[in-house]
Amino acid sequence: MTDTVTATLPGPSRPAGRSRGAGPGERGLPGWLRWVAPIVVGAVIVVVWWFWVDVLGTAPRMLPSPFAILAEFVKRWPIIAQDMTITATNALIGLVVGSLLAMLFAGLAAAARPIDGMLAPLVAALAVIPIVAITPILNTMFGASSQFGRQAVATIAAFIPVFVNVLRGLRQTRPVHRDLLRASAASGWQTFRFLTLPTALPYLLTGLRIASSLAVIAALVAEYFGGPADGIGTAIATYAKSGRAALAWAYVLGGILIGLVFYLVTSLLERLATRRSPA
Amino acid sequence: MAPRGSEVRRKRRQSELRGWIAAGWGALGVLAVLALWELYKFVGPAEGVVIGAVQGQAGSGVMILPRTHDRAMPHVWDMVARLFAPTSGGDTPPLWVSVAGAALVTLGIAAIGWLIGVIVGAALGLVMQRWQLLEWGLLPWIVVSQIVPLIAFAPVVNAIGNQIDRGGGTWPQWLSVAVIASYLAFFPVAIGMLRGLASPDRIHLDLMRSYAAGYWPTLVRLRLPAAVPHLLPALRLAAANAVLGAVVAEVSIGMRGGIGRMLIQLAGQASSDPAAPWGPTFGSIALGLIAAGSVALIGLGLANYRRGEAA
Amino acid sequence: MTPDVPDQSERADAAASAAPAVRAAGVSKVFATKTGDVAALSEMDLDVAAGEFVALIGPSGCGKSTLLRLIADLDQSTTGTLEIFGKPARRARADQDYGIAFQQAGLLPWRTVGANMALPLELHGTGKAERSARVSELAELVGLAEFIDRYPDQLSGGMQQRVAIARALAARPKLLLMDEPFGALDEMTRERLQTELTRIAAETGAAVVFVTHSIPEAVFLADRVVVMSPRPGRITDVVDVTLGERSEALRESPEFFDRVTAVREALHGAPVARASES
Amino acid sequence: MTPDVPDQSERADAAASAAPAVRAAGVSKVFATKTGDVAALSEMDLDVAAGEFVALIGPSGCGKSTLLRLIADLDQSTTGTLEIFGKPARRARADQDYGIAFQQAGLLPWRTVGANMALPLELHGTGKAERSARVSELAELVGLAEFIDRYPDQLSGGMQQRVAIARALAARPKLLLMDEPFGALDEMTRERLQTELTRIAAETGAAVVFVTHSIPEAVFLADRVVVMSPRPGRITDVVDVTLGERSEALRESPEFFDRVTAVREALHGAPVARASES
Amino acid sequence: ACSGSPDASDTGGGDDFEPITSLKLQLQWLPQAQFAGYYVAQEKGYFEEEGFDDVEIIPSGGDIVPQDALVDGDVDFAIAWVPKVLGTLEATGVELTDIAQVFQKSGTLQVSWKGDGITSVADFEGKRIGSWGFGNEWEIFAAMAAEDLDSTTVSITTQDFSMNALLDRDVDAAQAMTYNEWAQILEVVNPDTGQLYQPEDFDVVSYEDTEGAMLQDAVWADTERLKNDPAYADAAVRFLKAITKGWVYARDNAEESASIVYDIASTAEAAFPVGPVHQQWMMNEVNKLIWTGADFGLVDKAAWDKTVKGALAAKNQDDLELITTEPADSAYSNEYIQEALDQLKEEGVEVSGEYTPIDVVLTEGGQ
Ligand SMILES: Nc1ncnc2c1ncn2[C@@H]1O[C@H](COP(=O)(O)OP(=O)(O)OP(=O)(O)O)[C@@H](O)[C@H]1O
Ligand SMILES: Nc1ncnc2c1ncn2[C@@H]1O[C@H](COP(=O)(O)OP(=O)(O)OP(=O)(O)O)[C@@H](O)[C@H]1O
Ligand SMILES: Cc1ncc(C[n+]2csc(CCO)c2C)c(N)n1
Ligand SMILES: [Mg+2]
Ligand SMILES: [Mg+2]
Repeated sequence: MTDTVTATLPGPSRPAGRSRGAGPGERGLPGWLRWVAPIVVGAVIVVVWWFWVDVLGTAPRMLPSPFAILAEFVKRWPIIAQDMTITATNALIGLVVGSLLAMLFAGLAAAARPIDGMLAPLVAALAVIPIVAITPILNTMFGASSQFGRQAVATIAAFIPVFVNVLRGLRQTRPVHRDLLRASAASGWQTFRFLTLPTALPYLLTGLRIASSLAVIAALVAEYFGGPADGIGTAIATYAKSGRAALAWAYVLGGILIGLVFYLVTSLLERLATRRSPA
Repeated sequence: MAPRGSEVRRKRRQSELRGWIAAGWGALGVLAVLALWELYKFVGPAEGVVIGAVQGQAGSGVMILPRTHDRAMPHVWDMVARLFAPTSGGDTPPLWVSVAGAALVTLGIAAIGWLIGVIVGAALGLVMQRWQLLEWGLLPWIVVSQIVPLIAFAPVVNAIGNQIDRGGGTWPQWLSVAVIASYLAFFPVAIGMLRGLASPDRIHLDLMRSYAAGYWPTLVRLRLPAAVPHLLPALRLAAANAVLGAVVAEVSIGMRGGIGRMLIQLAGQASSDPAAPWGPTFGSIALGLIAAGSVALIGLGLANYRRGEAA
Repeated sequence: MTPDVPDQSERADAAASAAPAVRAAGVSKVFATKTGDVAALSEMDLDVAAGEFVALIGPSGCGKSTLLRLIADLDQSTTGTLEIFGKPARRARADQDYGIAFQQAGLLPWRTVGANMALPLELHGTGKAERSARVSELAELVGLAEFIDRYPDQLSGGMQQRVAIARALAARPKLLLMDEPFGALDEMTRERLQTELTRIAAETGAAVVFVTHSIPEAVFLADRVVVMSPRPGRITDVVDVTLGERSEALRESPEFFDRVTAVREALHGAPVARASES
Repeated sequence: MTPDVPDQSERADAAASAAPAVRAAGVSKVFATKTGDVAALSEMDLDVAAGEFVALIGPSGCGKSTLLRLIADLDQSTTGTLEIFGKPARRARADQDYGIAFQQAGLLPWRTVGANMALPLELHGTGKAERSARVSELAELVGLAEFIDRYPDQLSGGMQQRVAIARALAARPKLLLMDEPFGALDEMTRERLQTELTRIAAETGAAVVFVTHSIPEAVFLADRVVVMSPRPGRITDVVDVTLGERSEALRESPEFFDRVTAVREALHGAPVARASES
Repeated sequence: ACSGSPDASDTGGGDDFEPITSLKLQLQWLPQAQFAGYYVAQEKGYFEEEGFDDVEIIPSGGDIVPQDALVDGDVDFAIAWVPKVLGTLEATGVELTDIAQVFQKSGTLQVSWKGDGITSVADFEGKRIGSWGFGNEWEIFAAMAAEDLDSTTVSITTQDFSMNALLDRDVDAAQAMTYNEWAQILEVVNPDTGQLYQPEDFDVVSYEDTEGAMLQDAVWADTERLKNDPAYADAAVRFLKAITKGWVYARDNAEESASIVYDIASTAEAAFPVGPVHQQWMMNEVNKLIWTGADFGLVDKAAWDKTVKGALAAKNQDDLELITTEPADSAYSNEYIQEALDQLKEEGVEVSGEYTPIDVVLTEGGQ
């Protein structure tokens, strides 16, 4: 169960599978298509969406036209930005704390099999707790008027992929490297610093990348189930339920933007770190 | 060569033993958490520890240690005892029976959601691997799709379902839940399929080409088998995601009968009956573990396709 | 793809036994890469007679693998014509005129030894009964009869390599293409497989194009050793070996060392600009 | 760990130059595995004099690597005593008396060529200035002066192997342990590195224990070729080479072929039961 | 043509339309005694008596908004709070009509600990106030706006489904419905006394006593359909007749009605409600909100105007308003309920009156 999260996106050690996997006749695609293709697909999505909502008019009312959303987003930017700050902060705190905890526990698990064995079912369980269930519990334990519950939910969400990946990364040191350090009479700490840590780094960053958008989603969804009446999630719920679909979706857009920023930043870090990972 | 039969048997016994040891440590881990819970509940302050609180300002300060009173942290034995008390007073069935029933309902829906997710995800993975242009065009949006909060569009799916239902088609509410669950489930499958199909070594692709094997024979005999090690974890993650998605969807669109609905229903009595909400909470965790675990069983049947993994 | 002899397959087939196994005329290959064009092969001419055993040797990066891949139609040449038994390479591939083996055995880990050997037959619709008969035959040939139901990870490197050779032979090709198939083996195993390969080649009467880095290996195996220059690959020398029957004793004979020295000198005579980089 | 000479390091250090580089007496190694014990080495006796170049050759699995790992204190022997310059192996490791290079270069991919070479020095607290001076020296020695700031993935296999050798030399060990360091290279590169290695060994005056599968390589490099039997490893023969100065011409000389033949025969004299399996 | 003309529904079978026999009613929350009248009508066969052979009562919870379900045509009638619907009407431009105002009074309380000094809306300033959000917060803002209080000084905490936020003092004053959350607090054991908390332990601000009071549970219908579809208008009257009978029965048989709802809700499908005693309390309190002496279900113009005024004045934490213009006249109509009441009176049903509260002794957990 625990290794599943890593499947979400390519692990660090694998070189891009594409160049080798390309089917015949697919090799010669010009590079600019890499950028143009997603833009075209995005445009198609928007046009279909717009056509469905504004032209056919058969879309459900809670799905407004993309242009209405955009207009609302621009118009209400000041309050959206305010709520984005709150949710983004919660997600960031969750991401940082969750990752630190995950690194700590993964370190312990890597150091001692028994700890690994003891943590395995707990991590597996943590990975399948619905936010609906955990948020009220955390709010009661830590106070419903602080952002703590949301931050804790984001922490849990971020913890899982980072833990799984770091634990895996800590186990990836290659025998030849371990022998090398031992032959150089390196101390335990030196081995950790010179070998174990750098080996695990790309895995950590893969975990971070997966964790980043999960933390945002978790922080946002947690707002649905209690806590201070602020943030993206609260606003989405409030306005979706009062018939202001466009405003609600403008907030959704805000949430997507936070998630994208988190994802892109961590992807960039990951790319930097995987450049020199062991082949 | 040593007699193979005994070797195999010994190996099996060994792995069984290792399984038991792992299970033992796991049980110890769970027990440790329960013990810690009770220990902290015993020594910790009822109102928790707050730093930086401003007098007379509710909710100020940062709580660094949680509250330990019974509403925040019920005793483990109270939670267990509550499972055997009537769900809702009177002669309603014991809580655990209701939880199990609700969990089964959700499991069934999640299974359908998983299936939809697997089909859609596998299809996306296939076409993205086949045509690079599609990968470039679709993959970023597939990633973005997962950043859209489920609860934002769950009502949209529900409304579309109702539209269809009214328009003469049949669209039961659980189908909306399944579709929403599949939204979380398809993602790992699409990615796993894409990576998996692209994972064969160059040498194997060359080999198939040297046999003048076209796309389909190559797919069936090489790419799909080679994708198995990528697909299995993806399918397991998809199962866990399908359950999480189904629970949230049930809550969001107000479907009755499942564990999601039970979660919010019993959360309503968290003040006066604090042990009650833990029943469906444990139920939903068990549900996720069962879902992921049963998919892991598929892996046993495909053991031959994972021979490459060890190497 | 060669432009000439486009679709005269019947005639070509009839002429196959007469035609050379491989005829490369003025074959060049240029790879377009991000950092510019790489000329891998330049104006290669090579004929391999039916049943002949030719070894290709040359410094790393000189285009040996490239040439083999062109023959196998795994890549297209930039210029020149390439004929396999008188047909275009593409057609030869479709007709399964050749079998190929690479440096790594490249077995499919999820298939048993037998199923791996049978793969080419399976892909071409050979019936089940016929397949299993052929597999027994092949397994016998490479000395793995007891291992048919094992999986590749239960075999040693040498055994895996033998499975790969059996697989290359499965469709009874008249041409075997081998790209450093023994590169990953230890010397002793390697020598054994070399002896086996000469036996098999003789038995089946197939022509062989064999890429290697090892001079003794080339000399031991081949009727002719083709020595190539560094990039862009060109043939600089052809050493005729003609040592008669391959036996263990041969490896210690003075004629053997003579040929080894001849190939060494042919190799070093070529400018070693490229090798100094690797 | 050897039980005798437990803590007489000062005396041992003083005697180091006099003591043989390696002295193995009655060394055995049994691996306890899930499926039973595996005797990898049995009652090995071997002396390597200071400055001597010894090649170890033998069929796969005969315990060559195991012996090297015992010498390097990467594993503990089951019985027997092992002394490096008169000290226990463990102490020799702590004192960095040897440098080691493996079949794979084993460079740390996140470190530049220079940083990889400097790793042993860094681990033992050598100052920055001294480190960089030594790195320049080493890079010069292995012909990679221009590549100090590159990363391993930007180097060819041969260049990486040279970095690994430089790293093994970094702490100026009097003993070099090399486990098939050229196994993955092509023949031409391999020959070049062989020539370089003999030069470097001569320049630094280090003793070398060199594991290889290639008979010509063993003969070309070593003063003595130690031939081992299949598992459990035992020394079956020692071929003295003493061919004088290593040059390219040597490789084509009759004496060279003589020694090659001698080693071949010594190897094949050993029962080949194990090899037939691989 | 007849635009809900009273005569059309006389016999349940006019000449120019086929009478509707199957209906869907959307509730705004989980099955509980708050909706007793509808369940009683179903249980006692009142719907059949009015010519419906299939009435489906659909509970809500989660993100399903009753007025949206009604607009989308998923259901025929919906129970929803007036201010929430007014917001939707203005935001989306659709038309819905309040055809029966079931609850005549607001049941919302703001509960605080005795001694904290929050005894009136004026005391909210600078405090942390709990609300469920999602439209339940408008009475707070309306009440404050009416007293010219600065609502931006109030920080709102979204309450979850329990009352823990108050019990743990995470909020200074928590929102509670007289019939539900208020009872939940009183079903909790006070650790200091070992007894249940008592009403004296708390200060309670009842919005009914403030200018912020807004109309709550009402039956909403599709305005367009009422106008253009005589069958629908006819069904509306018959439907109102049935539920009036249901509520009348609940008034006269509170305990039995509570247990009817409890039994219906106590199935796995409906997902269990809070225990039987809690339902009795709820039944009792809900009856108090319905039976104010006036006829059942008539929209009181004054109360309506007060609601509209509050909705116009209130601004939320994002400084957005609920509505900016008066709702259309079609937003409520007494025409249908009046017709239903008239017919019922003819049939001898007592459709007005006071409610005599029963005695409910709360137990721990309401079980
Ligand atoms: N797909 C490719 N794209 C670009 N350059 C290539 C490609 N394949 C081969 N080359 C280049 O063509 C040249 C010849 O490569 P080839 O693999 O044929 O050499 P080789 O003789 O087989 O070398 P080795 O002995 O190392 O296997 C090399 O310089 C190589 O870098
Ligand atoms: N850690 C280990 N556990 C169990 N058996 C081992 C271990 N290491 C080596 N062996 C066994 O000991 C024997 C000697 O191994 P070793 O690696 O020393 O052989 P080698 O001579 O280096 O072979 P090669 O030429 O293939 O490298 C082999 O049979 C091997 O299977
Ligand atoms: C998500 C959510 N919405 C509303 C309520 C509060 N609530 C429960 S019953 C009731 C009366 C109206 O039906 C109200 C307002 C809640 N606790 N959670
Ligand atoms: Mg090659
Ligand atoms: Mg070895």
